[in-house]
Order: sequence, then C-alpha cells, then structure tokens
Amino acid sequence: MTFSKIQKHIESKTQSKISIEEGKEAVFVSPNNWIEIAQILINDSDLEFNYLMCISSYDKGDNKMYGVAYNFYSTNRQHYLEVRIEIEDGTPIPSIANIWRSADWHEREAYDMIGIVFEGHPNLKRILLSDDWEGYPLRKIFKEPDYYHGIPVPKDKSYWD
Amino acid sequence: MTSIVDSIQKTFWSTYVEFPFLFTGIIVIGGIVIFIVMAVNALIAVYFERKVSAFMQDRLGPMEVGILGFKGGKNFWGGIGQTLADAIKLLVKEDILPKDADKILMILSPFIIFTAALLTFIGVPFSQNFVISDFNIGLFYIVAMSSIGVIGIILAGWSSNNKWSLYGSMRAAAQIISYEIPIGLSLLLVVLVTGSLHLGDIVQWQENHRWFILHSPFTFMAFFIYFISVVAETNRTPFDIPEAESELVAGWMTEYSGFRWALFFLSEYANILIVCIVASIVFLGGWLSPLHLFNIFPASWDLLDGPVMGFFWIFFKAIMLIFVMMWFRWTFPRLRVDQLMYLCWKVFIPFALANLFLVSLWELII
Amino acid sequence: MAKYFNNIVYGVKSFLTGMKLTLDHFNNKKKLVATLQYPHEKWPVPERNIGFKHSDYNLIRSRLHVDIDDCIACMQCERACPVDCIKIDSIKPPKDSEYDCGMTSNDTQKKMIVSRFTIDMSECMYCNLCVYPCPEECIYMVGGPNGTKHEIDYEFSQYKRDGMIFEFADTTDEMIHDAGGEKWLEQRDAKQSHNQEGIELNGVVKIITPADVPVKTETTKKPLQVAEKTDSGELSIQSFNDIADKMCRGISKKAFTSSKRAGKDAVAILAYVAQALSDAGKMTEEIQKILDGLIPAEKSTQEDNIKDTTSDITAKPIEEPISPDTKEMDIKDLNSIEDKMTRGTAKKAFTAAKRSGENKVEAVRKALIEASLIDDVITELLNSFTKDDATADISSSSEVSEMPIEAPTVGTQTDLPLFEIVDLNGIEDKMARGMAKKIYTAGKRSGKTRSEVIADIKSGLSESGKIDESVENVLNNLEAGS
Amino acid sequence: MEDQLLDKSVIETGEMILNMGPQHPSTHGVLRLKIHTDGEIVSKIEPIIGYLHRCFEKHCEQLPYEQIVPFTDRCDYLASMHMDHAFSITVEKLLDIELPERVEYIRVIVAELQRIASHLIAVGAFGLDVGAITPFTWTLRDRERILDLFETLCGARLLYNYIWPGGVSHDLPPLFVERTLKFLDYFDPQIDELNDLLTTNKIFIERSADVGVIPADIGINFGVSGPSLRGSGVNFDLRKNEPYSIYGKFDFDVPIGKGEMGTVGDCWDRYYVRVLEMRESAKIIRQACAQLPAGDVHVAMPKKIRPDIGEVYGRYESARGDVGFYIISNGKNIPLRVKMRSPAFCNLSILSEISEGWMISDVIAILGSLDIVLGEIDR
Repeated sequence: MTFSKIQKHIESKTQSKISIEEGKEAVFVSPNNWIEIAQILINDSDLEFNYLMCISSYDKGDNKMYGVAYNFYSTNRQHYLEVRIEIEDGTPIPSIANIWRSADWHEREAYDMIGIVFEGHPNLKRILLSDDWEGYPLRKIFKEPDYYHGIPVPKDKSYWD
Repeated sequence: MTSIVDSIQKTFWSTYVEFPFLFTGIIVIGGIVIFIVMAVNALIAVYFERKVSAFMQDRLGPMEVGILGFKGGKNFWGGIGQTLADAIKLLVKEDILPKDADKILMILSPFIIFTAALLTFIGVPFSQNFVISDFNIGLFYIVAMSSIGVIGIILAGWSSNNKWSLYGSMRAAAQIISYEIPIGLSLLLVVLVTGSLHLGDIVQWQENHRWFILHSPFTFMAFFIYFISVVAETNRTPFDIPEAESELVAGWMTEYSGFRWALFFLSEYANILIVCIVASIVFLGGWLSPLHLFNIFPASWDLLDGPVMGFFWIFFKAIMLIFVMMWFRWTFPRLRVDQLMYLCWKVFIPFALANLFLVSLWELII
Repeated sequence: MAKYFNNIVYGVKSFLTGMKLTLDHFNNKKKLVATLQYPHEKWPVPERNIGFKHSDYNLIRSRLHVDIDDCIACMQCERACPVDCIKIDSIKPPKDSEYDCGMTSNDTQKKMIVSRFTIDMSECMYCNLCVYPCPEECIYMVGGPNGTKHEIDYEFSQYKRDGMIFEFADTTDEMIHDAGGEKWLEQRDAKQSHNQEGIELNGVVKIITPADVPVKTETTKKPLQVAEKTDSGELSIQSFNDIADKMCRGISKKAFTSSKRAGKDAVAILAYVAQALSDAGKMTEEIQKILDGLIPAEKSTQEDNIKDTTSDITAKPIEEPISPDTKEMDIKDLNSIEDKMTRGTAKKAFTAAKRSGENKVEAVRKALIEASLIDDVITELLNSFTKDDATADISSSSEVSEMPIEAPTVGTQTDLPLFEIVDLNGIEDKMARGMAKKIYTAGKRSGKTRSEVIADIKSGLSESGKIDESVENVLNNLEAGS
Repeated sequence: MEDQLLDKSVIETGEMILNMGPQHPSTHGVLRLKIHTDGEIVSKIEPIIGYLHRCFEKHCEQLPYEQIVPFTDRCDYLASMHMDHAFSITVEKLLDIELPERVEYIRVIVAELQRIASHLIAVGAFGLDVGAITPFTWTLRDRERILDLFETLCGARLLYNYIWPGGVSHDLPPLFVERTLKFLDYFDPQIDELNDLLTTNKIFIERSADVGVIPADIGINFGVSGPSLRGSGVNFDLRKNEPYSIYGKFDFDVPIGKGEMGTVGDCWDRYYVRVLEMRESAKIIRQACAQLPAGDVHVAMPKKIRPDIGEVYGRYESARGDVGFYIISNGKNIPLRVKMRSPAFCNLSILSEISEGWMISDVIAILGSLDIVLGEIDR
C-alpha cells in the first residue's frame, strides 16, 4: 500500500487523530495514542507491520524539542511506514518493547544518546555508554566535559599543534 | 628378564658399594634417563606438531629461529630452534601467582602431574630389556600411574581460583576418569589372551604368534577403541574440552605461566609418548620389526631385530601414532561435554565389552 | 538401533573424508603453502604476488608525502582531512616586498611560502581524501604508482609518538623573515615556550618544581611566606589548586591560560576567571573567596616585597630571588629584543629560571653574558625590572664593560671565512637540513665563526637526535674547509 | 575451618555468574556476556556492549558527507564496501541523482566480492568457535585473494574508502575483471573442500544442528535480518524483494535454511546459508563482469554534497543483514543527524532469548553462528 492509503487506513481504524506534514512521508502521532496506533500497526490484517527496522532519535537543534522516528516494514505486504513522535524534553514516550522486541535495545540506545524516556520499558538503562556517564552525548548542547569522574580529558593537541 | 635397575645391581654386586649409595645411584640414573627422554620428546614433538599443523593449514610454521645459525631446511622444515627458544623463554618468564589463589596447591599441582608422567615411564620399555625397572605387572602399573595425573589437574583448576580453570578441571576429571574404562577393557583383552601383565611377555607372545592388531577382528576394533580413548585421555582435539581455548580460555591452566606451565606441557607430551608406546607394544608388536609380518623375507633380514633395531622400531611405531593424533587434532572440531560422555558410555564401553566377550569366545573356539 | 549404527557409520565416513583432505594438504605443501615470509619477501614480490605488475596499482595507501617545493598552500588537503592530521601555516609576503616565492613544477607562480606543513601520521587513517583535491599533485602516498616520485615506505614505526609527526616545510627563519613573517615566528616561539612550561596541556598534572617544595614544607619563615605570596601573586596556574571542585578548577585553569595567552595582567585574568566560572554556573562563595584572596595577595606582596628588599637586601640571601620580581617579568617582555639569537637565549634562560624558581632577571642576564650577547638595550630592559636592585646594575654594567674586550678575542680565533648556507644542502634529511640552516642563520647573524657555527649545528642536531654519519661527514667537510 | 566448610552459608550453592569477555578468545571482539550458569547449563545470559563505542554518529554530525565515508568504513570492518555502499545509496536517495551504469556495475562487483570475503570470515570463525582450526586458516587464505583484488582496486586491504556518494573514487584498474574471474574459478572448488572438511563433518553437525533455533516469527519480531533470518526459513533478501541497485538485472536465488541436519533455523542452517550465499555471490559477479559496460565513472559525482532539507531512510543488504541509514539534513553540507541501524545490533539482541538452557559451548556456537561484528554494534 502507498503511504496515503496507509494513512487513510489508520485514520479509519482509530479515533485518535494523526497528523502529517507536507512533503514528509511520515505519520506524526502524539505519545498518548501511540500504543493504540502501534497495536493497529501490528495487528491489522491489511497493515501487519511486523518488522520494526529502526528507531532513530534526533535533536531538532532548538534545545527543546526532541523526536523519535520509527521505521516499520511489513515482510508479508512489503510496504513501509515511518511514524514520528516529537516531544518536549522530559515528556516520556510509551515503550513498545513488548510489542516489537527489537524496540528494546533501540529504545535503550535512544535513551542513552538523546535522553528520551520510554515509560514501561523493561530495563531502561544506558546501553552503549557506561552507566555512570553524565549527559546525553547526541544532544546539540552537549559539551565534552573537562573531567570524567576525576580523570582529566586531554583535549588540546598542543604537543604538536 | 633384565632392566636398567637389574643391570646396575649386577654390576655393583661384586664391588662392595653400600646399599644407600647404590639405591640413590639407581634412582638418580633412572630419573635422569627418564627426564632426558621426556625433555627431548617434548622438544621434538612440539616442533613436529607445529610443522604438521602449519602444513595442513597451508602455512609454514616456525621458520626463523635456528640452532647455532643453522635454521634447518630453507623452504619448509626451517626454524628447528623454535621450541628450544620457547623452552628457554618459558623458564625465564615471570611466574605469576594470582592474589586469591591457593598458593600451596597451585605450586604443588604441576609437580603432581609431572610426577605421574615420570613414574609411568619407569615401567615403559623403550626396547627389549631397555626399561628402567621391569615389573611383571607392568601394564597394570602403567594404567594405574597414568591416572594419577587427574588429581593434579583437579588441584590446579581448583587452586587457581578462576572460574574457567574450575570448569576445565571438572571437565577433565569427568573425561579422564570415564575414559579409563574403555582403555582398561581393551587392554584387558590382551591380558586375557596372553595371560600375562608383563609387557615383555606380551611382545614375546606376539613374536611367537602374530601382532595383536591382527589377532582377530575384535582386537582390531579394540585397538581403535584404545587409541581414540587415549586421545581423549591426553586431552587432545577432538576431545580437548578441558582446555577448549575457544570456550574456556585455557581451561585448567589458565592462570599458570612460566616454569609451571612448562611442566604441564612437558607431562602432556610425555603422556602422549607413553600411550603411543604402550599402544605399539601391546597391539603393534612392540620392538618387533614389521617385516616379520610377512614371511617372504630370507633369514638375513633378521639383523633388523635385536635391541638397537627394537629401539628404532618401537619409536617408529610410536611416532606414527603420534602423527595420527596430530592429524586428528588439526582436522576435527571439538565435541561437547555431553557428547563426549555419550561417546564414552554409549559407544566405546559397549563395544569394548562385546569385544571382551567375543575374544574370549574366539580363544575358546580356535 | 539402526539410527545408532547409521550415525556411527556416517561419522566414520565423514572423519575419513576430512582426514584425507588434510593429508592431501600435508603432502602437497609445495603447491599449497600460501605464506609470505614478511621480512624476507616484501609485498608486492614478483614471484609470489597475485600476478600484477607494480604499475597496475590504481593507487596505494601508505605514508603521506609532500613535495613541498610544489605546494602553493591552498589548504585544500587540510580542509579535506576528516581527522585534522594536516596542519599548514603559510605566510603571504606584503605587496610592496619583491620576495619571490618560487614556481611549482607546473609553472604556477607561488603566492605565499609555506612556513609549516605538518602531518601527524599517528592520526592519519589513510582515507586518501587529501590526495584528490590537491591542484599541484604535490601531496601523495608514497610507493605504488607514485614509486617514481618517492620509494614505498610503509614501515615507519616509531618508539615515540612524536616520531610519527612529519614536518615537510623547509623554509628557514631567514626566508620567513624576508617574506615578512616575524609575527608568525614570534607566535611559534611563544607557543613553543608555553609547551615547554607545560601549562597548556589541559588536565596534565604539573610537576612540582623545586620552587614550590619549600613553600609546601616550611611556611613559618617570613621571607618564604613572602616567596609563597609572590608565587601566587605571580598568578601561575597552580594558584588555582586550592579550588576544591575539580570542574571549577579545570574551568578556571582554562580561563587562566587563555587570558594569559591574551597577555592580560593579573587582575584582568582574575576577573576573566570569575566571569568564566559564573558562566559555567560553578561560582560559589568559597571560590569567590579564593579569587579575592589572590588579588590582594599580589598587591600586598608587591608592597612588602619592596619593604623587604629595601630593608635588608644583603642580609638575607634567601630572599634575594624574590626582590627583582616585584615588577612582574613576563616572557613576552623579552619579545622587545630584536636579535633573534639573543631573544631565544633569553627566553630559554627565563623559562629555565622560572622552572627552578630562581631569579629570572639574573638568570637571563647571566646567560646572555655567557653567550656574550648582552648589549646596552638589553641591560636597560633587564634593569627596568630591577630598578631598586643596585648590585645587579653594577654587576651587569661591569659585565657590559668587560664584554667588548672579550668579543674581539672570540673574533680573532676565526681562521676560515664563514661558509655559505647552500653548503648545508648536502644533508639529505629535510628536517635536519632545516634545523641546521636555522642554526646557521642564527649563528651568522650573531657573527659567529665557522667552527662555532658548526659546533652549534652539531649540538642542536644531536639534541634533536637528527644527527647521523652522513650529516657528520657533511659538517666535518665544511669544518675542514672543503 | 572444617566446620566452616560444612556451613551451608559459606559454601556457594546458587548459580554462578560467569563473565565472558570483554577479553575472551571467541566473543568476536570486545563483547561482554554476563552468563548465569548452573554447572554447564546457561540459565540467563545478558550481553553488555559498548566497549568499542567510537562516537560514529557524533562524528557524522560534525563532518561533511564526503568525509563521513571513511568512518562508515570503520563500522563494519569486515564488510567496509557494504557500509560505504549503504551510506552512499542513502545519500544519493537524499540528493536523488542518477548514477552511470558502469558505476552501478562496479559497485555490485565489489559489494559481492566483499560479501564473499565477509562470509568466509564468518564461516571460518564459526568453525573456530566449535574447535576446528584448519578451516579458519583456509578461509582466511581465500579471503586474502579477495583483499589482494581490493588492493589493486583502491590500494587498501581492509578499509577502502572506495564507494562514494555519487560514484566510486576511481575506475577499475586494468585486468581487474580478468583477475576477478580467475579468482572465482579458483574459489569454487575451495567451497567443496570446506564442505568436505567442516560442513558435513559428524562432530560439526552434532555441535551445530538443533542448537540455538530461531523460530521465524520471533526472529522477525526481534528484527533479526540477513543470513541469520534466512537461516530460519524466511525468504527475505533486499536484493530480491526490494532491489536497490541494479540487482534486479541479475539472476540469482536466495538460499534459505531448510533444516537438512536438524530443525529449521538452527546454527547449522545459519552457517550453511552463508556457504550457499558465497556461491550465489559468485554467480552475480560472473554476470556483472560479463555485462560490465564502458563509460565514465565520474559523471554524477557532485562537487559539494549539499542536500535539501529533509530526511531519508535507506536500506541495504549487507553481509550481516539489513543496514539502515537514517539521515536528517538541514540544508547544510553537514548532516543534522545520522542514525545507523546496524544489523548485528539486532541480531545480537536475540542471543539472550535463544541461548538459555544450552551449555556454555553452545552459547559460543550460537554467538559464532550469528556472526556479529562489534565495531558495527558499538559504532
């Protein structure tokens, strides 16, 4: 199915509104009705997006809004869908780790890198960085600290610069 | 029925050497002979193994280190000094004891394993009448002594206070103890036929009749059961689960280094030599020349017999068997623990028992 | 049961297949062994490679090399490098000067001279991105298709990281001077001296110098207290060590170094530090206290310095070091010295003195006198720091009076005329040649004799470990006058 | 002392926690597995990753598009060409530019060669994990031939920065096609040798068959992809289902696990799918070499890559599976965000699910059959 058909289909299935932006083939949903729509995506016989390819978290640059993009694929019907949730800093997003198990580590990575909180996640802790890391490195405002737990971080290359 | 010990005693019988001196002299001489055999065996076998593995893997193996500037062959068989250099490296290496290890046991266990190998050699003849001490229960003694080493292995694994070592030693214990049984059974069948535990008598029997591997189809099978079981007992691939380097880092010798690890190594290759010599004595006619299998040769060929040629023949056979062991190692994957036990208890032991029964029938009928 | 026996039969069969295979490999080793014995046979070797000629390489990844004579300092390679391992400094001669930067091999007129072209091969990731944009094709990876330009070199391992830093620019200070690059030279010297002091290496703990040790141990004696205060008043980086919080300390130290580089005086520096701290939101009252403690300390030290020095200067030799530092002597003050050689010596002496915490002015003066480089201007300069110190004045003047006497005696020893700079081109190693030329020009300006210059060159080269037989021979020939 | 030994509170009777890695012979890098074992039986297993984290995505946010390619090389260092290719087609999707035919063919040839090389490592390393050392050296020997080809191609043996957004860095060297075909003729019998030595070996089958079975639906739910997913019978290959480059033009079939030796989706199937895929790749290379058109490779290469504002998600069938790049561009020549969907990351996440109840040796085998590359997982 094409993107517009998929969007119509979802809208016909649910009361909760989904929005799209011009020129973007992505469905924007709000965290409140995300679980409901996710259930539709995987269970509906015409959609059956059984393959969650990727969860990409991103920082929109203005130190306030952060976003998550879910890329779905259906191995049976072979069509794509990109669902995006954009939230203010701190607002939690319901976790879909128990619907698509592959979301487990991807959500942990999103939390690790951008600091998006997924509520209902089995164990939401850092995955790539060490547990005692401070800050979320992929935020645009993240600055490399001078000291990591008392260990100085050598930054300048004055030994040859 | 002479042996090194007997000959020494005879020589010093007339001269009035006091017994303690004689005693210590005998022990020292015997020990020196055994140790020389073990060390030379390890040196040669390691080089041999590295070369065999390299050629089977389309590599060249050690090619650089030589002895006094002589590197050996230019194209393939170079680097003859490599194992010597490695031995020296091992001896001068720092000898690490983990902080939480059980120091005494950890220091003790390599010597237990080494002693087991050393004691086993006492009963192993290298040729006719060329044996440290000649028992009339030599076979039994060898089987008994060669199973002491497992104590050292368990101690080594436990005292290292390392989980990998513990796993390795537990696996080793289970494996070695269970593979004692098929070994014992297949040797028992030889004893059954010859009616003697004395290795000299066994070879004598083969000289009078024929090699044991050709005695009957069952002994033929028994030889293979014995050989594969000793491969398992010496912890070599495909049965090297105690030191499976891809699962347990180095198994029960993970925490060992330097001299003690060298002792492990020495005794490992000594065990290989022992089991191969025993196999060649018991099944392959020991120091008899294989040319006697076929009676087409004139009597002049008999000069291929005798103690010196016997020495050559027995080592020829043993080295062939060692090569087969290496060949196994560089060909096969590794078994899992339960599969190993399956092989032992559900394949080898039933077949060995059947062999025993059938051979005794064979003896009754024929 | 049948399955049981089938398993055994299948197993034995598969074992035999495998063993046959390995045995074949064991027997046909002559045909199958694929090893390349590295130190003896190097890649690509004609008989053992996969059958292609050396020239068939499309390109090669190995050490980067620059034909510096062709470089027009267009900076494209520096911009193209993803890991910033290339550093280029260039100097554009002013319009009026008719300095000729030379032509490249493609007959392009060079607009500027490359005063520095450094490649840190320990950071290079051999992505080859810097090679494509070069308009003059002067940066390339050696060997392979470039084998004609430069023989292959993929074994340049070193014991120290500095060995992986390759300097390709061979411009001498003389040329830079002629091209009007004094400013660049001064910056470079300042940077070098900073690195010598080691305070720029962020996070590196500073070695406790002898100057600090007595301060740490015995703070009861008054002159030593004064010494301590002056030390902190001098506002070196370890003045901030009493700040407890690590982050704050780091921030303040960074602010300190940056503002110091900007050449502000102590009070301004402290203000800057406070500003930086409050920006980072790390400002607390105790840090504020510490900073406040630093400013008056400096003022008071100046006062009671003056008191001490005026009261009993000759009595206590122990505080003799303190007295001249009343007017803060900075390394930048030495930049007013024209002669490069003198400036270098002075700066070296200054930094050494600063490390060992002894009197800087005296040390500088002594060093200059030893090097017989001192003249009235410098004496003036030095005395401007120690107006209140009479003895030093006298001594220096006496030195000055002696100096012209011994200078000609030095001059009279010269038997051979000074050789030309082109004679040094016999040295193959670029870096060694550059260094030798530097030393040569310096010596020439300071009117040294042939033997002295050669000795300087030798010592300088052996210091930097660049000296070898060939260089030795070249220098010896020069000394012999051939 | 004695009574202390008898004291149950002193003697550990619970499960043993075994730290496998980060330094372990067969964790394929610096993976750390926290294994709860009951004797030899694994009761719970917890992968801990991140020991090789190199801030790839942070680098991408500060580098122009051309300069990101060397870093994508470093992600999956066993299949660098695939990473370059995946990133490049994603950027081309963003720019939407048309590539000359020859570029596509060259890309397909090198990508399939790279697939063979990567699968050789995977197969050999799996053999090494179950204790067979000789096949590993043989596969490495053959991989060296491919690396030699790549060295003639772009000078580098491991991290080629060859495929660029908008083309390839330069044209094929002379005789490259001939050498490739010569290598393929040499290579086919090697696969038979490998089958004789390892694939059909009884011990190897005992070790790998019926071990670590991944059911198809669970695999899809976990996002497993590539040979690991095809091993469990799912006929899904991007080159067939969503032909991205010119893969539509070639005739090849997608091998899937049939469970000859055990159940569908066990380690042996995953292993054997890789072996068969090498033959398929050889097939593709032969066709591509036959149809290789002439032409210039630098036509479509943009001088400076400066895409419009927007985002794109590009997929690619790498040797490990389904590589995805999610790029957000804000109109500058530096991307705003680059997220890499690494296949081995998802493949590893299923390890704890399928390897519980097996022995430690089997965990090693399962790990080897998943064919992870830590450089790609930790990025």
